[in-house]
Amino acid sequence: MTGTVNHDPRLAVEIAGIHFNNPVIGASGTFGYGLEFAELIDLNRIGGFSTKGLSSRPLAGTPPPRIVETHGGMLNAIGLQNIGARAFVEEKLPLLERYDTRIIANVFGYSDEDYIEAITILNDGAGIDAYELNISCPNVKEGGIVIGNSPAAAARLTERARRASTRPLIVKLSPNVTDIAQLARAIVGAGADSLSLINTLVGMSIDIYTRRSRLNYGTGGLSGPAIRPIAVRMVHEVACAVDVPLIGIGGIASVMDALEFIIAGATAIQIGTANYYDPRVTVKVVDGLSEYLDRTDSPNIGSLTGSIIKDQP
Amino acid sequence: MTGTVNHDPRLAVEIAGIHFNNPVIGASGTFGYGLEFAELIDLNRIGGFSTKGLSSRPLAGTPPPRIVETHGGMLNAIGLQNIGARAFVEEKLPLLERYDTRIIANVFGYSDEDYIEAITILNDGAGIDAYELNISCPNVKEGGIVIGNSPAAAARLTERARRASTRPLIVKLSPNVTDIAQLARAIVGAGADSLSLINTLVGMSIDIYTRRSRLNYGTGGLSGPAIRPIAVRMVHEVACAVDVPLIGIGGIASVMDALEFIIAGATAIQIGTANYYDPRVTVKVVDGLSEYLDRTDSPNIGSLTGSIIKDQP
Amino acid sequence: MIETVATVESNLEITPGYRLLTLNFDEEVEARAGQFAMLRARASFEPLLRRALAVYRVAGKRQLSFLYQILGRGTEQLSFVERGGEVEALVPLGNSWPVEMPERSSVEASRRAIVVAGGIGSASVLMLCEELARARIDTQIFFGAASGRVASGCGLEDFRALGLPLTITTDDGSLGERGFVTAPLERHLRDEVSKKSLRGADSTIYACGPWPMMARVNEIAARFDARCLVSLEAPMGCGFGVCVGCVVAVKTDGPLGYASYRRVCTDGTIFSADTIRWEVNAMSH
Amino acid sequence: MIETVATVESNLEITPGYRLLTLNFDEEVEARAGQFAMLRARASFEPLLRRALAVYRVAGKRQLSFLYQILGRGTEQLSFVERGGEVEALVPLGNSWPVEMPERSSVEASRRAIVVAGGIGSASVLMLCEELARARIDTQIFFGAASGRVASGCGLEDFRALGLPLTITTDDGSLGERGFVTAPLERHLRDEVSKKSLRGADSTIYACGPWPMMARVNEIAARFDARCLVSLEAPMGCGFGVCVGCVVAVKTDGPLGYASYRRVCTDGTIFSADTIRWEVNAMSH
Ligand SMILES: Cc1cc2nc3c(=O)[nH]c(=O)nc-3n(C[C@H](O)[C@H](O)[C@H](O)COP(=O)(O)OP(=O)(O)OC[C@H]3O[C@@H](n4cnc5c(N)ncnc54)[C@H](O)[C@@H]3O)c2cc1C
Ligand SMILES: Cc1cc2nc3c(=O)[nH]c(=O)nc-3n(C[C@H](O)[C@H](O)[C@H](O)COP(=O)(O)OP(=O)(O)OC[C@H]3O[C@@H](n4cnc5c(N)ncnc54)[C@H](O)[C@@H]3O)c2cc1C
Ligand SMILES: Cc1cc2nc3c(=O)[nH]c(=O)nc-3n(C[C@H](O)[C@H](O)[C@H](O)COP(=O)(O)O)c2cc1C
Ligand SMILES: Cc1cc2nc3c(=O)[nH]c(=O)nc-3n(C[C@H](O)[C@H](O)[C@H](O)COP(=O)(O)O)c2cc1C
Ligand code: FES
Ligand code: FES
Repeated sequence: MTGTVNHDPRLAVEIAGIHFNNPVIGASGTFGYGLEFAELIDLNRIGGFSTKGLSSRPLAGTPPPRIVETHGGMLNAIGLQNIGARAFVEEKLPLLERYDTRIIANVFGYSDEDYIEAITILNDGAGIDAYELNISCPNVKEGGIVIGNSPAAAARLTERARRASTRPLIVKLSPNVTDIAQLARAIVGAGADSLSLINTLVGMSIDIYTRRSRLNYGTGGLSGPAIRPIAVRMVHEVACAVDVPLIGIGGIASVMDALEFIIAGATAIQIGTANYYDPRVTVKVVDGLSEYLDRTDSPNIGSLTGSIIKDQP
Repeated sequence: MTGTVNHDPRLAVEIAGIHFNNPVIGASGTFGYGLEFAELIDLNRIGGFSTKGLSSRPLAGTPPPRIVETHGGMLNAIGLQNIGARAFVEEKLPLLERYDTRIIANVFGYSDEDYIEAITILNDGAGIDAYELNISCPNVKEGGIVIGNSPAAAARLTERARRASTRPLIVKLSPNVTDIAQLARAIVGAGADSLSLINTLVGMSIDIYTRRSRLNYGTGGLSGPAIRPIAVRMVHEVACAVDVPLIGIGGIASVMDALEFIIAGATAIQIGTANYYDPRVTVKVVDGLSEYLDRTDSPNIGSLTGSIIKDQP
Repeated sequence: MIETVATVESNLEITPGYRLLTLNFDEEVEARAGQFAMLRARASFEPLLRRALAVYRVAGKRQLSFLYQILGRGTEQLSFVERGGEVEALVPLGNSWPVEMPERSSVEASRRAIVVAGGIGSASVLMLCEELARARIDTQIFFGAASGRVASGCGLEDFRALGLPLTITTDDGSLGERGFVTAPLERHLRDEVSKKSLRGADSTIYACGPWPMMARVNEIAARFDARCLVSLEAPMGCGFGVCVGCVVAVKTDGPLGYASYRRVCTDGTIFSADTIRWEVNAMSH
Repeated sequence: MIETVATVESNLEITPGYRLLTLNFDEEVEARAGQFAMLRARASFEPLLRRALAVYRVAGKRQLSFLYQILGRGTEQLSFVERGGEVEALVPLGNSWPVEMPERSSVEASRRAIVVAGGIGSASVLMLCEELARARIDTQIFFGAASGRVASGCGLEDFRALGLPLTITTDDGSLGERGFVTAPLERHLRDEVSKKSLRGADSTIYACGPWPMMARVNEIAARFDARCLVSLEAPMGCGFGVCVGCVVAVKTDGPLGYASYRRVCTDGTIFSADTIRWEVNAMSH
């Protein structure tokens, strides 16, 4: 399949030793298991994608309604419905084999053990390039605290996942914290090879006639262009705090948006919600990056990472 | 002036012993010193307004550019330009005397002492109904940490301000924290009469051609409809955590938006950014609230506060 | 499924608040009765998500029409697009209404179809009715709307033009029988079953409308042992199966597990009514 | 200042990317040369903030025209509004160009005006030129644009129709002199001063255009000791003085303090060029 795509070599990036043809990655939960997009785009043209969050066992998810649109974004409370790590390895991976694109298995659980179990299952899967730990789930064992909001709990989980994993480990940061740089340092200190950020911000929307939340679950995760300025700021903060490659996420819907993250310090970017309303956005951004390099006479995309000019402290 | 306005008695609310003709308040930094709106709306028709943040001494603010629009919102880094507490007392308050609307003096500083000094000056001012502490400024003395992001620092400041103040004290919460309920409990424990929330979320926007932040200051505060779901969620969380009346803020641009906050647990609401692009939005919301009470046969606005129905935990 | 920018042939107001949008595609589109599209006015920045609209009519290999009600931000933005304007489209999506040929071998009881349309749910069944008519299946249409004006907006004239037996109800009694469309449906089934000693099972009920209507149709169908198919609505993030936002709760044998929810967009929109857990409503309104 | 919903009389493309919007108001509006309005297409949800446009022409007590360039989201949304459509408007805003009568008592040196328009900055000075002409002030217009096409978009024909001396420059040389508009301005001042032994101080320069152009005009004016007024641009949150987002840095005697910044919308948009700290640019582009 590779033969059919002429990759722009200036767009290639490396994260934790993995080669990506370009820095454009489909975000977890918005790109299904990749195959859903095969009819819409040439999967060989994007850098990679992150799977829907995989747990050790299949999960039903929360009752509907699960999504509600807001200004510039949407709230979701999918409840992490997924086919389970085993089914992904057995049913999806074989079908993905023929694509030359990086596959990131997004992993989550409700306890450290859950995560380790899912990783252990996924270690068997051929063709997975890296793991991305979604640490924004409430930990049932610790009374519902969100692992990703506590540097100590996140570092502990990172360390255990690092040991269990046979593949590079990306940890995905929760933005619902006071100090994301501190969280990032703790997680990198615990052995993460890369960080991706941001996950969704916790939000709520109320139907003023029923006086109920518009989501069955109550709260949901806010995504889309509305959160982009927060995400860009956080990527910039984390880039100043740690030395591992970053994957920028949050409201990217165009090549200009993607470049904001790269200039702020990201090596690659993920596109989430925009895939829903512009299903070919990923390849449009890939093309747009090449054009930007032409227009600005930049040697390659890597030269832009963290290239922000600061006049002020 | 009161005689000319027929207030809907069902909209009256009380916060810390202060009577508001209705729960619609202009938010600090978006309503100037109130007088700027006198040509646009009848100031007697709104519940009140919160002044631009007042400091002990006049401040120049940051160099331009200071604002940039984002999807569903805007970033600002005004740097708290203001005429100073003394000038407000001497030049603005006398002009505001003739309006029957509540005046909340929004106060800030770069150290606890700064705040106390500003409050002491404002204590002399006739016609101020309450203070609103903006605790989202970096504390220069404590190495730039934001007071409002630390429950301990915020509680300490609240206690000192409480003692210095001759008027009811509203503390305005920063949303840039992991646990807003914990912050709220600490501040209420320290003596706050009411909480208002949320202030802006820290964000950033980069010009991909100059590779500089679009704001001279670097980062800015995100406001507008984009942040509403986050604000509604936080108001709901804080309403579950403390017993003082809450003032809901964040992206309110219509009566439906205002009602979301009230149903989530707010006694009153503040409208910020929407004043810029819809200068008469405050009075439109006042009218809309009366209509909603009619349509839903609700006895008064107070009956809606915190009336959210929860099926899920 | 094609993802393209379609050009507006026309966007006509039928009655206030109801419009017929006709789009020209640069490729051939094969849409079957009951399928839908995800649409968004191209030049608009808000709302972000495309909106699901049933294919109302196929006017040629490259032309489709959509009948829609202006409800909120998305449909309002669509209503502003004029002839020559552009609409982002993903189409065709979802499964389609199954139409079986009557069993001509059986002399006594030829199969019959009952189509129940509630409000703008009508948009999903016009092509179905045409197909049933073409297949010469004995078809009864029950058409309910809030008022006579809304009925027109929901395409009543197009349904009348089919020449099939048509029973109209309106909530306010301004046209046809006053009340819900489920009342004459129930009467009809009762009469049929008693008078002609037909079994309910000889009828297939096709229903599309508001959730409470469809839940009630399901109850009636169950009572008369009639086969019942419903086209469901749900808030849709993507329309092509990736967001898993549009699910409905379905009956499963085992405990609640992965199979407890199905996606309306790709597993439906058409489901056998008896598989749905009607008490778990997919819509928040 | 009125806050109202205006109705679109017309919204005509002058050249691609440039349009003339004419609005009808339900109240009388008194707008002076150099004032502006904050406008937003009514039915659009994005962008949120209104956009500042100079009043280009007053066509009657209740009718104003605006000449604008389609630059980003806001002006694009405006460009979609058609005749009969609605535009939210706050108008008139800001101060206005001061026009003094020539001192006829002085025989030797009557006061003269020089108007410098760069790009769409022209929109702010057409009414000024009309006023200067009406007041029979000796007026020279320097009109710069990127190209001949852009010059048309920026209203060149309207300026030509005034019958005042007009020097045109284009960046690409497709019309008039090639280069920046500041080159002939400088030449003119030099010639005037040398040939007629006039002092620069006898001239008032009125300038509106891109920031670098105005900074350069200020330098030239200073060199020839001419009075110079500029109409500034800044990203505007509100347009009526409350957001304090539109400030420019101004010179103050004391240390940097409260008086270091002034609001373009209410303290300006017209400032004496020598009071501006040009090195602190208000725009990020
Ligand atoms: C498969 C499918 C086919 C459809 N076909 C048609 C059709 O042919 N003609 C037609 O007029 N409508 C159809 N609908 C409904 C249409 O999608 C909604 O009316 C539209 O999404 C509302 O968007 P809005 O922006 O105008 O309203 P919003 O601002 O999104 O919402 C306004 C109100 O509508 C509710 N709403 C939101 N999403 C939906 C939804 N998907 N369905 C129903 N209500 C919703 C909201 O809760 C709110 O109360 C269909 C829906 C589905 C899922
Ligand atoms: C007092 C005043 C009067 C004006 N009069 C006119 C006029 O008569 N005709 C006309 O065409 N334009 C005029 N402008 C400029 C006009 O306001 C901007 O072109 C417009 O705001 C850009 O909005 P947008 O959404 O199209 O672009 P955006 O998407 O907001 O921005 C596109 C680009 O324009 C830049 N930009 C943003 N805001 C402004 C701004 N206020 N001024 C200049 N560039 C900006 C951005 O940095 C970006 O590079 C005036 C501006 C001011 C302040
Ligand atoms: C419907 C939906 C489901 C998601 N599911 C997951 C998930 O399973 N695991 C995960 O790490 N992130 C998940 N996310 C978060 C996205 O990967 C991404 O971090 C977030 O949406 C912000 O990016 P965006 O604004 O581009 O969407 C989900 C997002 C959405 C909208
Ligand atoms: C330009 C601007 C200036 C502001 N200045 C202040 C301020 O001085 N003090 C303060 O407490 N909040 C300030 N705020 C925050 C608002 O009062 C409000 O909390 C925030 O904007 C969220 O509400 P909104 O989305 O309705 O604007 C400012 C907001 C903006 C947009
Ligand atoms: S709408 Fe996204 S899965 Fe159905
Ligand atoms: S634009 Fe808001 S103060 Fe000038």
